[in-house]
Amino acid sequence: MKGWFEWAYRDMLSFFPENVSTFGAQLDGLFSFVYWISVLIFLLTYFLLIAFIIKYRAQPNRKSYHFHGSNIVEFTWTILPTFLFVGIGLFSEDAWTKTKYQMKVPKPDVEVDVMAYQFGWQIRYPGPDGIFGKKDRNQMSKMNLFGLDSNDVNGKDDIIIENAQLHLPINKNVVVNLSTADVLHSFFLPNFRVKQDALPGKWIKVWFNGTKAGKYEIACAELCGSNHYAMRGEIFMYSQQDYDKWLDGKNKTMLELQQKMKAEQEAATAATTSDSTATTQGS
Amino acid sequence: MASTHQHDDAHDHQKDYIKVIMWLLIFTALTVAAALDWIPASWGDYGNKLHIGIGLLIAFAKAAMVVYIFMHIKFDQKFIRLFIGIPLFLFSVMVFAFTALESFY
Amino acid sequence: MSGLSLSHEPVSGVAHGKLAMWAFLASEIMFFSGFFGAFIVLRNSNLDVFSASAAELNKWLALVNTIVLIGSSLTMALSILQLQKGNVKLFRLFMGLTILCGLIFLVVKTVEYSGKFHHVLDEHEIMHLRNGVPPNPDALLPGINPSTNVFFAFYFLMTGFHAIHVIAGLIPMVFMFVKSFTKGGYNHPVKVESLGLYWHFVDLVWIFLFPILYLIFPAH
Amino acid sequence: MSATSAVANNHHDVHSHSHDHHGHDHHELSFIQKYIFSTDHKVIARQFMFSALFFLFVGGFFALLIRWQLAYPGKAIPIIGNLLPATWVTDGVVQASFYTQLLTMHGSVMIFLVIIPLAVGMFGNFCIPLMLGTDDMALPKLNMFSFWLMPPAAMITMGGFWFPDGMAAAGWTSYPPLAVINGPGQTCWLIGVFLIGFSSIMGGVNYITTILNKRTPGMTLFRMPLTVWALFITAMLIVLGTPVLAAALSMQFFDQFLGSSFFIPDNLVTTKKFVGGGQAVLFQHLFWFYSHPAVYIMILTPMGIVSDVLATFARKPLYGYKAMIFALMAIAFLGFIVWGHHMFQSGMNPLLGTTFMLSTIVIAVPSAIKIFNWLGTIWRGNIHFTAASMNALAFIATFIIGGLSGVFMASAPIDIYIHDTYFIVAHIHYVLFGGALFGIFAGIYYWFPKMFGKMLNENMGRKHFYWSFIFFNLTFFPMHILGVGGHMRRIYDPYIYDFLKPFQPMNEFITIAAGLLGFSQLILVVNILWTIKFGKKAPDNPWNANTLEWSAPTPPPHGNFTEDIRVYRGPYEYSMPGAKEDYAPQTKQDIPSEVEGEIVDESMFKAH
Repeated sequence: MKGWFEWAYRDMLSFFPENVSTFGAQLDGLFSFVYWISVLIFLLTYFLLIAFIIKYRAQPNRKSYHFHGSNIVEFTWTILPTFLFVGIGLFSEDAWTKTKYQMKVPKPDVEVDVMAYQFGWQIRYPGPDGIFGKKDRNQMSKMNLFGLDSNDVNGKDDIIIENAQLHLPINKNVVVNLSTADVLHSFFLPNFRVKQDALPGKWIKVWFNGTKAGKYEIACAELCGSNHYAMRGEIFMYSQQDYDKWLDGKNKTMLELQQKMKAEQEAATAATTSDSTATTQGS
Repeated sequence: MASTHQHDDAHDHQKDYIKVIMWLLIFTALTVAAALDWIPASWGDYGNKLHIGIGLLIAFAKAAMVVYIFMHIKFDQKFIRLFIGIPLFLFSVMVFAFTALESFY
Repeated sequence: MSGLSLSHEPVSGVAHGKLAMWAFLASEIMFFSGFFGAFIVLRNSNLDVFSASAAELNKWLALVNTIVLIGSSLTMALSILQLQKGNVKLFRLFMGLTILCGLIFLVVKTVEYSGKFHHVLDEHEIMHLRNGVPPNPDALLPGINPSTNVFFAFYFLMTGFHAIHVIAGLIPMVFMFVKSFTKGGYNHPVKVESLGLYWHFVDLVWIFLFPILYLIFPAH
Repeated sequence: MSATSAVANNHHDVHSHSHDHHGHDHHELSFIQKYIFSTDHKVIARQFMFSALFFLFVGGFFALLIRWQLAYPGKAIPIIGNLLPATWVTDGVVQASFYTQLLTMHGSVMIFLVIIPLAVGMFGNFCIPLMLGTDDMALPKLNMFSFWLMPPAAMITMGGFWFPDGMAAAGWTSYPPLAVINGPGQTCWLIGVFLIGFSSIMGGVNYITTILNKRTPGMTLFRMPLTVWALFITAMLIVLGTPVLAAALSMQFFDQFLGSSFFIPDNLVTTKKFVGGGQAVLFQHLFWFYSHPAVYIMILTPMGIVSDVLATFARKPLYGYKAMIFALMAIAFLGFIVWGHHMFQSGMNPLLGTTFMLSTIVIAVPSAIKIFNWLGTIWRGNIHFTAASMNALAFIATFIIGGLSGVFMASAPIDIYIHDTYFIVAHIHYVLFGGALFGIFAGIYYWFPKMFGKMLNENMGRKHFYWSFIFFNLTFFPMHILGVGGHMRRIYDPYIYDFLKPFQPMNEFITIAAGLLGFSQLILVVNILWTIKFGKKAPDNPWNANTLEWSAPTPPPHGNFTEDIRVYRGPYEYSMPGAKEDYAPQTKQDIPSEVEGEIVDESMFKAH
């Protein structure tokens, strides 16, 4: 009960989650711009509506004014909203181009791949060598959602994070290559004012630039099945040093893992070669 | 009631129909002939485009004849043309937007 | 009719049935527009598969069907003309021919379809038609079927809906044809005219299906 | 006389027509022919009304289950919780899979089985022949089929009920690939909606033919009431838009049932295997090519109704009659080229985003024109408050809010954030519930006396209005705020997200308001049933309105009119100066003037 009316005296714009991206302020500004225009139109029309309802309520001796309307008036209230609304459209254009046009995506400081699936997100970093391995759609499977090409050495050290935790530095242009392995999902970062549907078979570039360190949330905004609601991910924004520290740690583990695997593999190959030589001799 | 005038020039219609069917058959022959392997492979993509162009052009010509004569658009009230015109317009809008869908990725 | 005349003569000068048919045809144009629009989009993104698949189709059977359908359009138009003149015998003749053409069309279509269903893809075809993906063993239909690739999906979708339209047109035709043998005869020129419009439209759709499915892909 | 137009109804000499199989002679008809498989447009209108009101409660029930889950996730549904089948609920708590079915069916039922049948089926059937002064639709049998396709279609739409996987669960938009990999419930949904679409098209074809062909002498196109104009334009939208949906549904049916890949790209990691080569966005394009015009299919008729109701109760000519018609046409035309604004975030070419943003934002203009004209209509009027006129005024009030919130999502960059949030939910409910449904209520209160021959209880009508209006706003206005807070649509449990946790009390508030909103609709049902049984008999023209239906007897018999009618003027000639009465029925040639012998200037009557 207590929480119910808390919102009643709060300005609607104050409900936005905290904005932590560079273009977020522009989008919020656009929202509040349209919001105040709407409030203005709302007040005007409601004032007229209520005033007319009160003033012209039925009275026994009054006769309505027999009037069919005037072309000049019609013309005026066609032209004025046209200018207003087209103005809003043109005014919005800049933010749209900036955020969504693929050719205007800035040069990435950090680039990650995000693959959505039922029901979660996988995130891929290029690993110690800093190069993403090639992707091959034909190799996609439940175990290999990204479809990493098994023949590409650059892909061997790619770091894949399966618990939907995205770690990124602040004040850097981040480009997320977004796709999905199965149905449609929508990559929604409320605090960054980012939303983009992931399309199967297509890689879409999503970019943002975070301004504040902290932990934020990733949500899915497109119905994708019964557990749609549970596609919660987390995004950790670090300062550059902290990010480097995190990344180094990850890369180091990856290298160790690779060395271990290499060693194991060598041992295995050694074993098989000795085996095969043995069989050759036997035959 | 619907067609008092049509009784009068029924003979003309019959003539029209025969003419149209001849043209339809000729165009059918043409479009099949055009689909044979006569464009040199060296024309590459242009050859393909030419191919499609001819095919669709003939199809539209045939369709126009059917609509005009068989479906009596030529003889009926003018407003009936809207029943074909508006859908065609919407179709072109659709195709325009759909093809733009591809041009980007 | 004595008394009221509330059931007015058509204000627009076009009989109710015919006008309604035109409105319905506008709707039909949009229906096939959806298919054609999708066809254009997916053709552009799957050009190789479309070329390879179109080569599998039998364009000569389709040519026969084209001629049959065009012919049926003529006989339909003539039968309308005859009924308007009041010549029931010739109406019956031409209507019978139209039905015959419609049936021939369906028979040829059946031959074509069953040829597809009996066609088992070999290695080479799997490579070219399905990009190397093995055919789906769970497919509802055998042989070449809508799940073979996008082209065949369109082929079965468009020709299938066209065939349904042919069947839907044949039913009232047979009714009229049979009715014309009864004592009262058949004398509803507007109904026949409306049905004629529909039949020409069916022909029209085929006129477009024939080139885009069978012809305009290079054979090599 | 053409065969199809041979609906010869002679009201006076009843027995001479009993062999005419086209006629529907009410004295000779059995009960089934008269009330069930009737070709009489008025009976069909009533059938549409009752079936749609029934489904209104089905859809409303789904909505309340959704609301309960959002307000109290993990708590058992009170009273009915344990009665529901175990595939739906566990220990009285809605399951996540059932939740997606609920939201899908809520949307589908409300749109396809409630609003469209009410706005188009019911009012189209009832108003068009009566307002044009004719006896019935141009093709009465087709009309009957268009209704009788609905019940089986409705059952098939919800047919997934009988399958273990449950009903369709991909949202009312049914986006592939999710919809394609779903179970048989989705297949049923596709077939059902296809049939509903077919029924709509048959209705639309009939309306177009009737309006073009069956206007009584003197009824020119620009003397038709706005309701008929709106229905005319709606019919065109149906005829041109619905088939595209049908095409999209057929293609999805192929994907679903025959394993084709129209909308499935290569190498999808799912249990169902596809060859691929399709495009998922293609379906969205085809779908919204219909479904955006569908929004106008749902709202245009209520707009027309509101215009008629306001003019009648303000006793004043409609302000800018022709401007209103052109605005309707503009909305319909623009409606066909704005569909992309549903897809700004879908991954389609952002260049198209710019184009669609501009066309979408322009569509606000004709809507604004309509609002201003309604305000102009009540300006210097003499507004009588009845349940009908209050609902019409409420329509304007809510449509203003719904229209303004539409501008937010029309602007593509703003839509980035609010897309697929509760802001959208708030918007569509302001337009479709606050807009369409209040307009429909206005129409029901306005025409009920003519439909059933009884006056609805005004007191109950007002109570229904007040409660609906208050709880409607309490339910849906806070959803704007939820949307601004980032609350996604269609989520089963919002509170696993930290940023949505604070919104739990608001969701609770909305749920309680929604429950009360649902219960206030019972007043309408009680009112209708009570009136049919005990209501006061209605006079022929209870509101002193001008349009033709009020010149017919109440309730209109078969064939509608007892005498030949002619139309002499436009539909909105109220309060003419010099005239004795403040209304001038379209059928009356001479209007008695106040002063004996004064000649009323004929040019005054002509709608400008």
